Amino acid sequence: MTRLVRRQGWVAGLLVLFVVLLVITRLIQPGYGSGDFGSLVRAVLPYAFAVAAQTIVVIAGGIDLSVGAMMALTSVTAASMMDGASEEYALFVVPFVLAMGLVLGAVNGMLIVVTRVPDIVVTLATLFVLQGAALLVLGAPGGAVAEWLRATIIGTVPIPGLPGISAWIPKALVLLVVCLCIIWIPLKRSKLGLSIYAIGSSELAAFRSGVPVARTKIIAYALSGLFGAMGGLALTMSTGIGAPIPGPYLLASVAAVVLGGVALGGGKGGLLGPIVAVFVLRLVRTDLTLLAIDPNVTAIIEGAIMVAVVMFGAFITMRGRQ
Amino acid sequence: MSISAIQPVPFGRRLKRFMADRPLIPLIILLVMLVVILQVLRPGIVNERWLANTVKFAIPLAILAGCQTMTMLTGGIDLSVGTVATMSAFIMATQVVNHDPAVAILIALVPAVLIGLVNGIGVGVFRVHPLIMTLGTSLIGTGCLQVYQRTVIASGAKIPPFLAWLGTGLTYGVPNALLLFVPIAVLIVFTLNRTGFGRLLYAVGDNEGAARLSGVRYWQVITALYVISSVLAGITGLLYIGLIKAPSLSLAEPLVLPSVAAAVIGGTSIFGGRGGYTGTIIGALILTVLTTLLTILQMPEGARRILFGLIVLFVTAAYLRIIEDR
Amino acid sequence: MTTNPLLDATGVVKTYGAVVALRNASLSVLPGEVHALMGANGAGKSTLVKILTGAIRADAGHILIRGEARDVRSPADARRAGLLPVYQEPSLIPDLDVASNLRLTGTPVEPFRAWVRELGIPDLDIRDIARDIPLAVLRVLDLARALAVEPDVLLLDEMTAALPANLAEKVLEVVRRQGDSGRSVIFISHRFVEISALCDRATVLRDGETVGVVDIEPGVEERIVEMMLGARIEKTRVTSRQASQAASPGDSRPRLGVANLRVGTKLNDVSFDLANGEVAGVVALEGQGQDELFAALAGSIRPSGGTIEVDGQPVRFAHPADAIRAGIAYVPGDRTEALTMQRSVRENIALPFSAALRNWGPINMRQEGSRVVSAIERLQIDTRAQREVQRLSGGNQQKVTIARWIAAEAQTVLCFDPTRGIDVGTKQEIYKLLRELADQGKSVLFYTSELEEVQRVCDRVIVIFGGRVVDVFPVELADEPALMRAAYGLPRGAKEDVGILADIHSSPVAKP
Amino acid sequence: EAKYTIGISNTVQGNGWREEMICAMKAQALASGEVTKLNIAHRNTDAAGQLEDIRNLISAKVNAIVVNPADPAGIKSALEEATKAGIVVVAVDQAVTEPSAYIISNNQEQYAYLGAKWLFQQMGGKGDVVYMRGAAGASADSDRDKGFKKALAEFPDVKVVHEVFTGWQQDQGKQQILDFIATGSPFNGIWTSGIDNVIVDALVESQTPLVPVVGADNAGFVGQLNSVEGLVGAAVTNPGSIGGAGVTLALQILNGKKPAEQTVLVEPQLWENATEEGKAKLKGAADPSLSPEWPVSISIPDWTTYTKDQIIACKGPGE
Ligand SMILES: Nc1ncnc2c1ncn2[C@@H]1O[C@H](COP(=O)(O)OP(=O)(O)OP(=O)(O)O)[C@@H](O)[C@H]1O
Ligand SMILES: Nc1ncnc2c1ncn2[C@@H]1O[C@H](COP(=O)(O)OP(=O)(O)OP(=O)(O)O)[C@@H](O)[C@H]1O
Ligand SMILES: [Mg+2]
Ligand SMILES: [Mg+2]
Repeated sequence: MTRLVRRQGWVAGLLVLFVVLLVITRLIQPGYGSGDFGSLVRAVLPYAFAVAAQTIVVIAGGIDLSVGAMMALTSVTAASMMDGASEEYALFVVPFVLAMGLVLGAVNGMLIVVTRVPDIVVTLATLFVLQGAALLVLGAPGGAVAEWLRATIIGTVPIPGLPGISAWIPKALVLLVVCLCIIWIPLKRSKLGLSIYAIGSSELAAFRSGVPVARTKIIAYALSGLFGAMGGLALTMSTGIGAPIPGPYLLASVAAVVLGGVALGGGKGGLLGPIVAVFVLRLVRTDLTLLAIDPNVTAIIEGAIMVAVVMFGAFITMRGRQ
Repeated sequence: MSISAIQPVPFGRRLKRFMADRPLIPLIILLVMLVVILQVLRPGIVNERWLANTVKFAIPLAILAGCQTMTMLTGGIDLSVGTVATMSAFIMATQVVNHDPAVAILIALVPAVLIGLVNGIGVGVFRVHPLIMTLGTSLIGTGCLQVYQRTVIASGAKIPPFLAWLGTGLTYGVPNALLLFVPIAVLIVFTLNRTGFGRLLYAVGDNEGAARLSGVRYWQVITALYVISSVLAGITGLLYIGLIKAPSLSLAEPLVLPSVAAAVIGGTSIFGGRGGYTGTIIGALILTVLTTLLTILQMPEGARRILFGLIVLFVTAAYLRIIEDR
Repeated sequence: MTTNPLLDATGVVKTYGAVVALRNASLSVLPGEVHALMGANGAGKSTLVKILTGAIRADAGHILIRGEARDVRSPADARRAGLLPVYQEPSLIPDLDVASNLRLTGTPVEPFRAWVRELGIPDLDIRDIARDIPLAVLRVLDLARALAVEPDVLLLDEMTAALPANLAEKVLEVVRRQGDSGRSVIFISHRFVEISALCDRATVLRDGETVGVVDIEPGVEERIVEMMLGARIEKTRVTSRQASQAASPGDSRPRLGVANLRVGTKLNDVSFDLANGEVAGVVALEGQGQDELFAALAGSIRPSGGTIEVDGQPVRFAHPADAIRAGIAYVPGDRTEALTMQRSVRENIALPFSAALRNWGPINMRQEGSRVVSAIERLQIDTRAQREVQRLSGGNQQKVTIARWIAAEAQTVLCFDPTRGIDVGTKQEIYKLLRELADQGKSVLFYTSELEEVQRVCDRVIVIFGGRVVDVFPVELADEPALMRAAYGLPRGAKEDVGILADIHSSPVAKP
Repeated sequence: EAKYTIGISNTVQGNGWREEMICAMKAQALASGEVTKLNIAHRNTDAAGQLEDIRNLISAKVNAIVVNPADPAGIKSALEEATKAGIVVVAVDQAVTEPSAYIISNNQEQYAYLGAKWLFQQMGGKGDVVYMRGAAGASADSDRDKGFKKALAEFPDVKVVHEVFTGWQQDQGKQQILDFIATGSPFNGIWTSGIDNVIVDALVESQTPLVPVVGADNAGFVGQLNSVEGLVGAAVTNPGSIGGAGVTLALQILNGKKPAEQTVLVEPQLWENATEEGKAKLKGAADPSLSPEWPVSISIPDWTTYTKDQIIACKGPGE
């Protein structure tokens, strides 16, 4: 029970931190408004999907070093397929790329299960493989994106009669919430979701409880691949191109997972925490830019915040235990 | 089915068991196989000069992989080694302009000790996950290095001839870097197998609670470990700058992921409690030879990376298959 | 008897590298019987259970379920075939709450709750996370979870070993009723009382081979012991404790003085002394604060009040290292807490040698080797699989946890149920060992869940109930019924019969 | 009369060239006297991350944004938003596709063409060349590849015997060239995408006969061209000070002085040590006090007004 309270407390704490940061942002830049919030959400989008991809495998007791490369590959695939194609063609491209992420993720999982090589090495290897594949698809940044796809993350959702509120609901946020919930909520409710937590908590006990460990692990990686593909699409949607070199999503995703209260090692935590953590980290970045802090110092500040928050969490946990 | 007492064990199984008890042998075989492939693809490449080059480049990787091996034994990881190595190299190269080389080296190792100490306290006392802790300190370190860099733009940089000799020189065709590496390797192997500290690394990584009940103070072990790891990384940086002779702000960063891979290929478990340094050294050699192999192969860069990934996976999988006695 | 066996395994072989866990095991279980599987530590009982339930695969052998050859490849398969195990180690997922654990295995909740209540745990909250639940309760939950799906064959691997007497009793009751209602149970235990109270037949394993199947009838124990131990029989003749061995209470200053010790809400005001050369028993039902008492004395947790004195000097332990420096060693009840499973037997035993900062340097391998070897010999640890402790059988693992402190020559040993899951032969050795330690002037605090052990080993018995010391018996008075009553918090001399043991053993001793 | 705030966005951190670019921006902003504050977003990231940075700069209400684009097309939408918000946008180093943005850039294609052509001429128009590229998938690399291929097409007898990506990393470049030397394959020239001084080191250390080497105007390499016995080579300028020029252009536009063209290309120069004239140029350019990774061309005539001390101090207005 206390454990439950503690975990939800962490997420609540992050939410409070986020709100405090929003207030601080308003203080730094009084004009910070709904449009800027929209920018924030769009910046969050690829990170959020990367983090979702990482969260699910971390809960399952693994780690996925190939998220960034997966995003790069799916992004260049989408961008090069849509390059010069008609607007309608994108209707086919999106599910194709999502399926590709799902399959490649499943391959990750299968390799782990079949070779029995630790997750970190298998996904390190697939990091190179996916990156190589991305370079074969597009040797340099390029490609294009369908206009309508691009429009899905630009602007806000109109709510009739409430223009004030609607300005604060960017389409990108709706897209993010829908994409995450559509997978996460049924999963969390299902036995499969439980199995994912189970194999992360103790593979032996899960096996002995009759959980099909191999299958569950493959599915967890497949879902991670799916989220990765969403992240890749998000990249293409926001930049309008595909870039074969992965951005800084891998380390960011691991950091946000831990900040979000998911234990590296598996079995604990949820998706909400890491997602809020991503918002917090992006907003910190915004504040540092708004404050015009020396760019070299920002690296120090970001590192220090990461360490400090996790240390603080550890400190609370220790206090709680005594 | 009826069972006669004990059947003679077939040769294949005996061989497997033999290798399982000596995990180094299959690793060495894998290494030799890669070298043979290289020789077949480019006849004549495997010569004295190539060997020396390979060893030169494998050594810094092997030392950093030593840091990973030791931290991984405790269930940790040290992602700050790249930053620490870069820092000590860069600081040494810029300080040596105004100071005696010995002094410059000492100055350069100060941040290494500090980062190791912070890592150790964070992991050992505050129980921050090592991945996050070392990632955080490496970010902080990189930031500090960049700030520092601006203060020394005007002073230029220099590589002391001694380090260049150590990094690049050969004596009778043998890389001088071995003068540094052999003692370090012997020390690490000895520490892991024959000292109390080494025992504790394994114990803490295997079952921290059991170690505690036996009177082991976790934070002491971990703090000492991360300081040692950082100092080793700092020394690697000094050696590496002697090899590359071009101080940059990202000098050793590209070595971080390979150092983890080398330790894992060498049979160290990232979950702690299992592994050793000799395997890691071979792992580092395997990765270095693999890099050469891929450089030599003429193919698109994308295909090259795909191949690299596949080979790493294959090597690790094959190795695990062989040493697993099941 | 012409009924077909429900489960019939023959010629089962399993090797782990050089170690042969099962050489030629067979087991045949009839419908409606409670079948004991017996054997010394490392005989291969657990391995057989794991094979029968698909947790590991055999190298060879035939398994028939209801006369049909079935390929049981995983515990899930076994479950479908009606075979349900309760393994030697708890199988609940540590980070999930009990309810989720039930959902995961598709166990119906209501029957589960009913079984849990029946098994003597009235106040279980199924929202509790498994990790936070004490070991004994976890074992019971494991059992209840198995019972709730009404399996044809229930396989219980040392189910009662980690249980205090009150819970063990309930388990026995339930298991016996399983047999009565036509289901079969395979029951592994090292406790003869339980076997004779419960089982119809017994299959005896020795060194991975089935050496006999016997009907359980009065007096069969001797035969089973003979079969189990084979050549080892000579060594295991029990020397019951004699009065002459009692500690000389001449030494005035106690080795360990505990006064008004309190830990949270679990332990209230415990005071007692432990003399030099004394073995003091601690008897308590599950969860009466004995865990906290031992943990506090071992420096694992900090007491919230009271004092601890060692050799007359007040001490405060902030870390187990402090207790060890004061000569106090702790052998926890759960061996997985005490062992580094992937390391060798030698490293496990030698672990305390390197713990202190000043011992971090080079190890004197010869000296260490001889100390370790003598401890191994003293406890007769089966070292065939010594490269990794996790490959030892449960009982041998348990021995390693004790051997460590023999090698470290601790002055005071706190043993928390050290004979849990140890075969009769070894048990005798442990008793002897504890006595020897006492004779060498060392002090032992000995919690046991097996009341009959008390009289064999202890000089004095401290009974704890509800976090308080309710009675201190001289050993002469500490027969099982008396202890049982005291453990339930009843005053000395109360007349009610308590529990199943009192029923079975209608011996004159049990009913004065 | 300082009155402007200028935002800067850059996506590669810890690389000598980029650091020099940032310092040039700061120095120029200070020297111009028209800038109150610089707002610098400088980190390792991709186009999506740069979108975020640019939008943050828009939120910070800067007057102009000088950006070294991670990708020409990828940041179009944010640049458009910036222009809409009345912010002057100047891209340096690389072009961008956003039509409203001004561009002042080093001509990367020309950079490669110039060096490669000189190299092939040195090789006598025939032989084997080692082609050491930058980072696979980077747009600057693919621009340079175009220039290199253009030169190659003019010399049909020159063959690329070995093509690798250094990832613009010194250690990789060095190991790669040493590996190649070890194969014993003959080669007559090396073209590098800026990882140059380690290549010369490798040739010297392995006692391989020196061949012509083309690199960038990094301080280390320029020093080698002056001092290494028997080394023939050329440095092609790729000034990091283009950043300073970007600031100048932005200020000109803010002050209402728009350039005639949207795009201003700074043409690279080639300094070789094969001729006396070239040697003199190299001698004049050499600057041993600079970090070997820094380009020696620390200023661009007509575009930058700061002094060497100012750029080395690396201080912007208000610091
Ligand atoms: N990205 C998101 N945006 C908005 N809401 C979300 C998002 N992710 C999750 N949620 C909501 O938050 C709820 C809790 O999320 P999550 O599953 O992360 O929590 P949890 O702590 O694991 O769950 P539990 O309550 O079982 O402990 C979900 O049911 C869902 O409704
Ligand atoms: N994974 C393993 N690797 C190697 N040997 C093993 C492994 N598991 C079990 N063994 C060996 O198999 C033998 C039988 O072990 P098992 O656990 O079945 O004994 P047991 O009869 O259950 O003993 P106990 O009563 O002590 O629990 C032991 O000698 C043990 O060392
Ligand atoms: Mg057993
Ligand atoms: Mg027992």
